[in-house]
Amino acid sequence: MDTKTKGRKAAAADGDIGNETRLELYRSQVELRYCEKRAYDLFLQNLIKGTSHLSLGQEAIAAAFGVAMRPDDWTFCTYRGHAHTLARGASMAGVLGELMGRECGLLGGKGGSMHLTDVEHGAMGSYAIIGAHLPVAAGAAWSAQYRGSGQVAVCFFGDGTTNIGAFHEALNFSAVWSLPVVFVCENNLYMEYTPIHAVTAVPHPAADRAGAYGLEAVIVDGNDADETYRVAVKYIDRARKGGGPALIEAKTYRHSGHSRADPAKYRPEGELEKWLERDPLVIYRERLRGLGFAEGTLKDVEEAAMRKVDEATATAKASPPPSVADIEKNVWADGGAAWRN
Amino acid sequence: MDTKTKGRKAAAADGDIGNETRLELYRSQVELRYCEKRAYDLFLQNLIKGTSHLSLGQEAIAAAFGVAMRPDDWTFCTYRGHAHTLARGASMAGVLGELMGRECGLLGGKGGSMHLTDVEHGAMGSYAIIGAHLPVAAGAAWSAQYRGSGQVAVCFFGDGTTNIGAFHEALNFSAVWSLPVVFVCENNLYMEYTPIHAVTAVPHPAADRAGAYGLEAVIVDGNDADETYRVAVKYIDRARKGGGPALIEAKTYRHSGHSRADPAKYRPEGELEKWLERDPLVIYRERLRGLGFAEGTLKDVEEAAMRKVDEATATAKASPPPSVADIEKNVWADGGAAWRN
Amino acid sequence: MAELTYRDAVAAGIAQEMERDERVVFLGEDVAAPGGVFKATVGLIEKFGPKRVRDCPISEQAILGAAMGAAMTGLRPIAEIMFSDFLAVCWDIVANEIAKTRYMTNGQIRLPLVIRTANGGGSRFGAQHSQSVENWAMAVPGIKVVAPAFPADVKGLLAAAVRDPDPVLFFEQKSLYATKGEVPDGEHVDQLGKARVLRQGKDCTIVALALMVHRALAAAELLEKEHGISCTVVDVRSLVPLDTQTILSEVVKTGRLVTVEENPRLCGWGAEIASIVADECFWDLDGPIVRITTPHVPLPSADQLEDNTIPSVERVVREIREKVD
Amino acid sequence: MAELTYRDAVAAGIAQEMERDERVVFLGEDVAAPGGVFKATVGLIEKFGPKRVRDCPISEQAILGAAMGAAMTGLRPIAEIMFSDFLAVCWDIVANEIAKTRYMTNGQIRLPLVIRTANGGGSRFGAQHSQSVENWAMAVPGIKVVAPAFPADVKGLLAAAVRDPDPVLFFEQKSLYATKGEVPDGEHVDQLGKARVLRQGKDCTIVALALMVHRALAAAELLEKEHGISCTVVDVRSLVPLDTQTILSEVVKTGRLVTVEENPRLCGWGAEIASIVADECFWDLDGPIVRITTPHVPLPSADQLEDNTIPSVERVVREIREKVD
Ligand SMILES: Cc1ncc(C[n+]2csc(CCOP(=O)(O)OP(=O)(O)O)c2C)c(N)n1
Ligand SMILES: Cc1ncc(C[n+]2csc(CCOP(=O)(O)OP(=O)(O)O)c2C)c(N)n1
Ligand SMILES: [Mg+2]
Ligand SMILES: [Mg+2]
Repeated sequence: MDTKTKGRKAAAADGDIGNETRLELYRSQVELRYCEKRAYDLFLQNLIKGTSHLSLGQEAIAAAFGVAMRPDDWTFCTYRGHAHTLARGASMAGVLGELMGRECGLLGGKGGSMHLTDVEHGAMGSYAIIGAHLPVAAGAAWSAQYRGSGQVAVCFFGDGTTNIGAFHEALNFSAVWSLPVVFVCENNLYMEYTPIHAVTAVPHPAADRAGAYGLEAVIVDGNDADETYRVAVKYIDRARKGGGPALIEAKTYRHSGHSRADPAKYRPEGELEKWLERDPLVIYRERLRGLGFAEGTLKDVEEAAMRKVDEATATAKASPPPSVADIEKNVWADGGAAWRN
Repeated sequence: MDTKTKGRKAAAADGDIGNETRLELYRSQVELRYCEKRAYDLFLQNLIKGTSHLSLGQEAIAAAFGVAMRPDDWTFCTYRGHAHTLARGASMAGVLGELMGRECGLLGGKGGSMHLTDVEHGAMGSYAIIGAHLPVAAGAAWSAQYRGSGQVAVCFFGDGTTNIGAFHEALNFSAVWSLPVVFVCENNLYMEYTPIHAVTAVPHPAADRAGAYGLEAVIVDGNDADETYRVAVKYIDRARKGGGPALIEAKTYRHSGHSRADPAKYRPEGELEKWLERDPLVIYRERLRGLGFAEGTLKDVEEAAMRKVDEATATAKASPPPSVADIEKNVWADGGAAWRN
Repeated sequence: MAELTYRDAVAAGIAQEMERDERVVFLGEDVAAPGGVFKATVGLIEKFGPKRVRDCPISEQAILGAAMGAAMTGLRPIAEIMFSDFLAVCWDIVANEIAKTRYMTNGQIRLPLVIRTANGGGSRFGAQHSQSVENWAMAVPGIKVVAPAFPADVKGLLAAAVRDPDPVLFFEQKSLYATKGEVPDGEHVDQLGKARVLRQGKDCTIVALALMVHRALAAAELLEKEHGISCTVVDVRSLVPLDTQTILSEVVKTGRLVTVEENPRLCGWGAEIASIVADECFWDLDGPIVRITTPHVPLPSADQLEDNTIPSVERVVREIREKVD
Repeated sequence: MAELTYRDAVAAGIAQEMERDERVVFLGEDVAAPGGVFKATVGLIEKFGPKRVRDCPISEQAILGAAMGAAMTGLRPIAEIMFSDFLAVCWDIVANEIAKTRYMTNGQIRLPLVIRTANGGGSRFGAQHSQSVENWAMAVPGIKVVAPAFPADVKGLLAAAVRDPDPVLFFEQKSLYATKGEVPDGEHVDQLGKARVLRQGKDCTIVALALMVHRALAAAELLEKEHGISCTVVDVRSLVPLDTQTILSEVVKTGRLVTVEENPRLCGWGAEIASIVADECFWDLDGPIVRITTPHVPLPSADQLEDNTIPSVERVVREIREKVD
């Protein structure tokens, strides 16, 4: 199923999602999960240096939006952006290669895990300073509006991000200009190690702020790919038609720590276990089985995903480190880094 | 009436405001008005260089809070801060002297019209970068809370300020820490020359955002000193007792342009005239007359205010320019500016 | 050649580029209907309409973020930050996002955008509305930095900045807005990264920027006439890229370097140039390198204080007489 | 003398000051219950309780604004900005408010506060989590700037910063957190504004800061042993106030200056020192001033790239061998 079709399907998915889309949602979630798990293994083997922020447990959101978006729509995401970047169709070897600091990395090793970008697939960057990419997404949406291209910008961020100034500025700006941008807050209950409720004046950090920008409050179960997909289609479509921005709060949970260094000991006992019961992949697999999808069909998807991850891993491992000569490349559009003549 | 009494009166003013307080409110408004007008005349005489932002038409708010606050409470305000600073009891010669760049200026000529400060009277600074002082006011409130001093920080700003990031951060921060700070948005319908509705997603730029911080929406007629005074007393008192922050939107209008350079041609025809009918001083004078205040009493207030302004003007005019040696003073607490040994 | 003010040259430069390229859009606070607080963009809304010339809320992060997002998706925005001091409220978007994104994405994202801003002192506005912060920008890899001194350069360098494929921070000195100068008729596009030698001398090379260029020129005249000291004056014009060729070759000719900077002393652009000269022209120098800067203090507001803080013509004359002979 | 890590010296310094002064409070993101993302503040919440050690929302402007408001009303806050790169999101509070308020109010407001932040590269975090931005701070009048290289200095200078009546920006190099060193037992308070000569040589004076001090020392050792070049190494420790006396007198002794800076080249603190030396020690210099810096690029992430971008021991050795003899 090529991405063009995806877009058209999505727009039509007001009622029943349809089995083809369902399988696509499952495939995407499985790929994101397997790839993140592989990233974790590669850490343990010390093949990934630096930091890394996994989305284990949050895959349904990236998958749902990935399937719902038109190929020429734009994604803006955070340092926790492996899933969102992959969900747009970025090369898995490019992602793993970047995490490993290899030449084949999406960014040639220059950016690292926090800055995954694949412009060709509409993944317009991962931003590691909290809040910064919200206004940038608004700007892309402005460009779509200006050119009448019908493109939509989708911007992912966490619950903790709702307390920084740039969030406020971007939301007001987008609302006033009626920009085609969908802001998606993935509320996983924590900023880094601090529970979001301890630092936020309202229970729903995004939804309870929507009214401040004249927007409706939208809350969705971010562990349910179908529900999230429906919401994604609805608000992307609305934005595309000139209906302006949306602010969606997707409730979810990260299974691992904030980043590589974090054992997540701050979680109350039983919390993880409770959420593991609501693992989006488990839920979705059961649902598909209930809807009559054959065990073999799902197994095929899973095996294909695993092969893809294995191949990507092999490619990335085989790739050399980037050349030292690259250091002074690509500061400027002329390809160089010269600041003097 | 000394400032100590003021404080106690204010706290008790839940029901009737009382004639003494009313007269105080009138006196304050008249002084603020006359002083601002004098500042304008001094411009025209080219005795004030640089810029200046008058609060003509907005005096009721500064006066109401000035009367309602305890002497040890703190005021934080903007470049449009002459009235707020005077309303705390700062020397008028100090204010006019600062505008004129004289030695007797509150800041010895270092700050200028946009940075009036009088720590002795709790006027903790005028800030000229939009939004910056909201978190600072929160910090003062934190210090009061920490020390259990019962002090309250009052922070004034304009409608346009509600769209900048620092507004959002300060409001959330203050709400989460339940700080004794009262944020007062003076909605005078314009940022500089742009109508606030053209750049804001909601009709009430402050009140419609209160919910985003778990606060109640409070709107008050900022041209009515009594109404504003009642609201001031209520929320200052609540903050003092540990009830946390408030966000108040006071509706008002500036009679002159944004700053010295602005002829305010962007106003729709008739708008100024409509608001002049609601001039806070005219309203208040009529009300006092209706309540039985003698014409002579009010005249006395007015004449005393004019004398005060005249004396302050004379003092400021007689003051020399600051000494050039001051340039390298007071960067550091040791009184100097040395960055090397 | 028409005579234009520095202020009008801004609008002329923007208009020239908006006319030739639909992708050029302009946004900022009070820039459209009001024509800008310095009246530097008067007439643009009438000419290009509210779709291309847009007033914004007081949201500098949103303004520059929007410019960035638009630039990466095919537009060529010009964003105004009213006073350069306000760059501090959106410094993350400038220094961490706009400047770094091309490099971090290994060239995938390009950001052809211009940030215009009113820089510098002289208007008695006080320390939060008068700073010279071109050195803040120069310190950040990934953004070009331009600061014109004359109306012709305003128009020509602004046009060049708009056509440049990289982000450019364009500093307009606010005390210069009312000054006048000849500007070439018709399309005028200059080149980034070229300094200009305004005057040749034998004793000393004065390197200056923006408002300080005017003071350096006046000082050089006085030094020549009244004290027999003959100075070269170089207008740097562009800090990034920096025309080290011109600067170094002019220093070599006179054997002395004096920088005249409006910024507070520490880490000013003059320090950078001094360090380059002290390395690469060491053997050509006949005496110490002198930096004339604002003392390292926030800028005071009162006229008497402000005038004695920013380097004046008299101070330049005095310091050169004392230190260069 | 106990051996402490650079990381533990942070907590020790804060604890020492919190114990002796009730007015000292500490706030930041993930600093209290979690003990900081670099684990540099572990144990403080247990010792001083949640009233004095506070976790904040992701609101850097609010954090520093709160510190400022608290400082002007009698507290002595220590605020953490997790990574120095994030200073960009609250740069207005640092550069326009905290740094300028004392001066603008002619001394009415004093701001005894400390901003601690993890600075610098070496952790493969990429360009938005690895910058060395002490030169950003140095460029702003009104704020003191400290950057220790050793655990003892971390504790002693942090204590001095807390007791200082002026605002201090305290840069901790994040690659040094795990390093160990002797720290004096009992109360330890150092003095701001004093450089330290770590090694005396005859041929060349190397001036370095933070992580680069360690590399300069290692390079000096190699240069001495393997190439017969004898170097003085000065640890600047404090950029504002700057101990020019020590620096100038050490440069005079060797006749050569080499700065080793982790920051990208343009407008680094080394440029400032170079410009001072090129003015005040001109006649004492025996050869060009050399600056060794990170090339003027955002910092790349991959280990191979990062290691070859930040000045290494080998590069310091190589450049000194080539340029100083
Ligand atoms: C301006 C800024 N402040 C702090 C950080 C450090 N930081 C990185 S991730 C993070 C927590 C973000 O929480 P949230 O938005 O909920 O996203 P999540 O990590 O849960 O996906 C913090 C504080 C940062 N990157 N940028
Ligand atoms: C960060 C920042 N952006 C822009 C400005 C320029 N500016 C000064 S006053 C002002 C309008 C403020 O409007 P509002 O908050 O409504 O206050 P008012 O002037 O109406 O009292 C603007 C945009 C500034 N000082 N700071
Ligand atoms: Mg989160
Ligand atoms: Mg207003």
